[in-house]
Amino acid sequence: MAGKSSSIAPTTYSPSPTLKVKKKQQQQQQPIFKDVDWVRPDGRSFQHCRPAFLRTGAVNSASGSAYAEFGNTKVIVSVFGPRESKKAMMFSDIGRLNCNVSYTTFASSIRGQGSEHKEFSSMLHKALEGAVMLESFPKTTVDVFALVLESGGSDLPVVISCASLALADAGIMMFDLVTSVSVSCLGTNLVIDPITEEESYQDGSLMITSMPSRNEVTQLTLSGDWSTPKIHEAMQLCLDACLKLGEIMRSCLREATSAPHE
Amino acid sequence: MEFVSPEGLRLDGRRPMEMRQIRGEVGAVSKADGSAIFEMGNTKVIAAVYGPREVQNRGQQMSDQALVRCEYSMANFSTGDRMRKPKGDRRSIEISLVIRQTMEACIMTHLMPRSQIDIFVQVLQADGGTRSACINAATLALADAGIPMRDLVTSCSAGYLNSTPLLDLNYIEDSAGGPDVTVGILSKLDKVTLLQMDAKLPMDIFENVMQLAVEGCKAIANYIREVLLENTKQLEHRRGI
Amino acid sequence: MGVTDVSGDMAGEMEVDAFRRLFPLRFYERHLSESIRPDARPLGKSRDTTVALGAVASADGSALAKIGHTTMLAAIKMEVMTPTSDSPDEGCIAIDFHMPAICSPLVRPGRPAEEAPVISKQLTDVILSFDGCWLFSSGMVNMKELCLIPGKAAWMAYLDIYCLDADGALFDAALLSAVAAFSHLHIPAVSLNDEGRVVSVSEEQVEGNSIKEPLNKGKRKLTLSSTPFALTCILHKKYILADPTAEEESIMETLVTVVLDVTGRLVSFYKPGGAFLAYTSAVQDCIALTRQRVKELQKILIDAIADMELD
Amino acid sequence: MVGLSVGEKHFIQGGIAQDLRSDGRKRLTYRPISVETGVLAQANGSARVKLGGTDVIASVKAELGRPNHLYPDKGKVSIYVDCSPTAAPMFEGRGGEELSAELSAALQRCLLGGRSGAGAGINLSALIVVEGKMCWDLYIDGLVVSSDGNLLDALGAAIKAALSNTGIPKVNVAVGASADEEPEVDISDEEFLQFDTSGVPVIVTLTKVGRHYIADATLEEESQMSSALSVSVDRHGHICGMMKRGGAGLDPSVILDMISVSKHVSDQLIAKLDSEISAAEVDEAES
Repeated sequence: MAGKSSSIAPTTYSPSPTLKVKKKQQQQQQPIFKDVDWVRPDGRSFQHCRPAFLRTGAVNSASGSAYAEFGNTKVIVSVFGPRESKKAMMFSDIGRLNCNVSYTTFASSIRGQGSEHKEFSSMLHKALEGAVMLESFPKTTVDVFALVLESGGSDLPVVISCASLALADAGIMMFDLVTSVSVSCLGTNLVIDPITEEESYQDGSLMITSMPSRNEVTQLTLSGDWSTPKIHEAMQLCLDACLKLGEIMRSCLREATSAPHE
Repeated sequence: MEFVSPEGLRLDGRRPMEMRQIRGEVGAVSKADGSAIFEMGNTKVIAAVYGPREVQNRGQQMSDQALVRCEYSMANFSTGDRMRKPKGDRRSIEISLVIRQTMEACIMTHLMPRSQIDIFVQVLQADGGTRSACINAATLALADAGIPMRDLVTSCSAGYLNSTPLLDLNYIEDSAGGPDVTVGILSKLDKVTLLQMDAKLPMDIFENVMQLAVEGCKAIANYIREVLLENTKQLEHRRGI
Repeated sequence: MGVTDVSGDMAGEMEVDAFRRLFPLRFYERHLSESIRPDARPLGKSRDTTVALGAVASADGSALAKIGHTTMLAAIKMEVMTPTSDSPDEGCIAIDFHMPAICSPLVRPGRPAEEAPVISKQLTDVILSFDGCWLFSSGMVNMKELCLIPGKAAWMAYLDIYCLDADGALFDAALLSAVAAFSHLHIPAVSLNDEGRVVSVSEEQVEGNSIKEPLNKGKRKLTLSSTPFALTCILHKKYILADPTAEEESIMETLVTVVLDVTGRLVSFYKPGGAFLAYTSAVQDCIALTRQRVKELQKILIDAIADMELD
Repeated sequence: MVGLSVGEKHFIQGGIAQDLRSDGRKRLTYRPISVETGVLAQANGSARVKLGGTDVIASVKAELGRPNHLYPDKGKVSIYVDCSPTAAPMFEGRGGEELSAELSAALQRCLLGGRSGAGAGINLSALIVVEGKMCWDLYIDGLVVSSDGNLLDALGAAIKAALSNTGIPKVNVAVGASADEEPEVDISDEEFLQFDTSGVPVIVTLTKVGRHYIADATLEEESQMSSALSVSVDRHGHICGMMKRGGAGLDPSVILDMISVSKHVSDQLIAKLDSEISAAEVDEAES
């Protein structure tokens, strides 16, 4: 029975709708996305982020942790440390930040697709590096591990925001909370906080990671074809959203501290 | 398959005893202590040498001689079919070892105790004889780095197909499955440091094939010496001597 | 808290927390002698347990199970495969247990935790058990129900269980989440397209009859026979501690895991090394504790299913 | 990686502040670029670009594949970069993987445009052979042979040169095949299609050292950076991709200023690169 249970996996496929159906859908959908007044699949307006649910202390065994749910995107981040570095590192008078992002096998609609995001770990590191006061934990490492439980679009921004919340929960000193928001460009429209479906049709995307109260951008990526005024507009949109998200995160932390400890 | 036509020409138009065009160039990587490009026909490799320098891993330090390390890697685009394979597969490890042992034999390691010499070879294009090309490139790079050597090591391969000994096999000839002898020699000392063969071959024919490969090595050694001399002349010229 | 034993005068002046860290075993033994555990539980009591079904929207069946702090997320994805030639009318279940780096300070990315493959194997054994000795406990799921077209197509159920927070009794929580995910499983409706591939059909398409009759009408739920539940106990001296936390597991060594199905039959008994088992009566006691626990868990699961159906 | 003394650091920073860098350049001047095309016989297109001490090779290989069902009228392009240990001993073994992944992701973002293919430097529709059935998959591989800073710009330039060097065999599709069957094709050995590479953007990285930013930083200068912004700009001044590197935060207004500066720099870089590429192609044709 061993062969049947797990050891040799036979080739399987997901019974997704036929190509023909897909094609039909696509022909229907793409023009809609380009229209001026199409409605987003989840009924939001273009400048509306998904409702965010944030909670700290999701994982008891970690020094700090946070759970974030933006629509269908669900993420847990645990922070461990400051603790001894895993690798034998040279002496350093500043601490090290070690980041890792992984996906569950069921995160996306097709099983096991989450492994495509190898660069997310280094992008998470870059986004947080500027905010964390590394000199406050010399010679040691703070590990930030993120697990995307479900991927529903804008995964990396959610991971980054959630990670900074987890760092705050762990009591790691930071200059400011790091918040991140992305914008998709679909035709002439700018759509904030896109879901997976919108991301797969996007013409361009902009992700900004900022420290809202310092008005500083720690990470920024942009792809697709953009004119300068459009970049202006998208950046402003993102920065405003970052500011608001920062407020939500702050109130989440405030609630966590005011709530009576178990 | 016919590898030698009745007119005595090989698939790429060479005579059986003819080597492919070789080209060597010193100083391909500006940041390295020594570097070289070596081409044998379509086979093209880059070698870079770092060192002698402080030993990175203290545990490997040797008090009486230098530590020689070598890593062989193939570029994704180096073969006809594009492939992405993880680094450190068995073949790479084996070739790294062969190159390391061959170069170790000629470097005067006892002159540089407690230090480390890194040799990195990168295959840009593979068309048979990468092993030999890597050794030749490494020799040039070591010489460029000014690392004391007993002699120049050069390498060349020879095979035996259609009852004809063939010098310097290309990829098609190499993959035909016939005997393939790779030889590395110290040309001035006339010593063989590397000899690899992986097929059956009668003793008398083997001697012929090996002799052919040794001749090839000697020709390459002459060429490498010329390249180095030319390089030295240019350096002299630049210094205005 | 008075400390009276030989650990010396030093211990007498120590803070409770420091004592707990320095002399964990004695800290526990002091508690145990009072028949109470540091988290205020009686010895035989399990931690609060909750089950939430349908936690993962993108999966065909999913569940989140919590026992105390230990949290497990299980999700099942159904894919189509060609059945093997020796069992053409059976589907297949692949079970994988993951311990991502977020769950515990002991796990680092890239280096899988030691326990993970062990628990994977145990889960596979229990859920798909075809053990010779237990002729009647032939698995929770009837593999024949996973067949679509004999010899041509069958379901491959990928069950992935992620440990989100590891605080002891991992196997119990993992099994609970797996069982819950199976009871939440809703097999997608599929039909055969012109190219002979199995494709999913949506409800509207079935209504509108635009596509052929679905292959698996009326076979969208699995019948679960004899669902298994587990309880892990620690045997320490004469004490039996049910449902240990991670701290307890690390301090006291002898662990016993008992798996019973709802009818009270023993499905599996697992004792990985540790100290010798002093009394057979201890085993009996463990089984008795498990029997109680199975009733609790069964109720929790039934409530969770009822809750979901209300929604 | 780069061990610099305090004095050397001050020298570099001071030079940048006074608009005279250690190698004599001004802040926004590039090092001399040399381009060599057709360096790999086995690839469909290849180029080697040297930017001062930085030396990279790019190769383009084309294979027939199936288009993505979301975009049946477009071919696929993927970019991978490898850092050879010859460039630096730290890339030995798996040491170069992190940087390779970062560079690959940055290049994909900068050159391939959005998910829908809008803003891509390469006209993806030109890669289609039979709509929905067959297309060319372009595999672009970059190799860092020697590293002296500013790898991203050099790789971008090498890919641009390699693409203009690329010839894709003409494919004749057998007519009469029904819609469901795999189309039968005949790949020509003689006729090759050239790409229009005028739309391929160049990447300009501005590195911020102190209060100023510099173009084309060397390894030493990069070790002193607080942050850097890589912008890919095409011939028409459109931004096709952008990413920030380095830890320190930047004020949004500074970012906008850096974007406009990089646009200005890109004009010169595109002109310089175009003339180098055409010179290299003439060289190749002659040899």
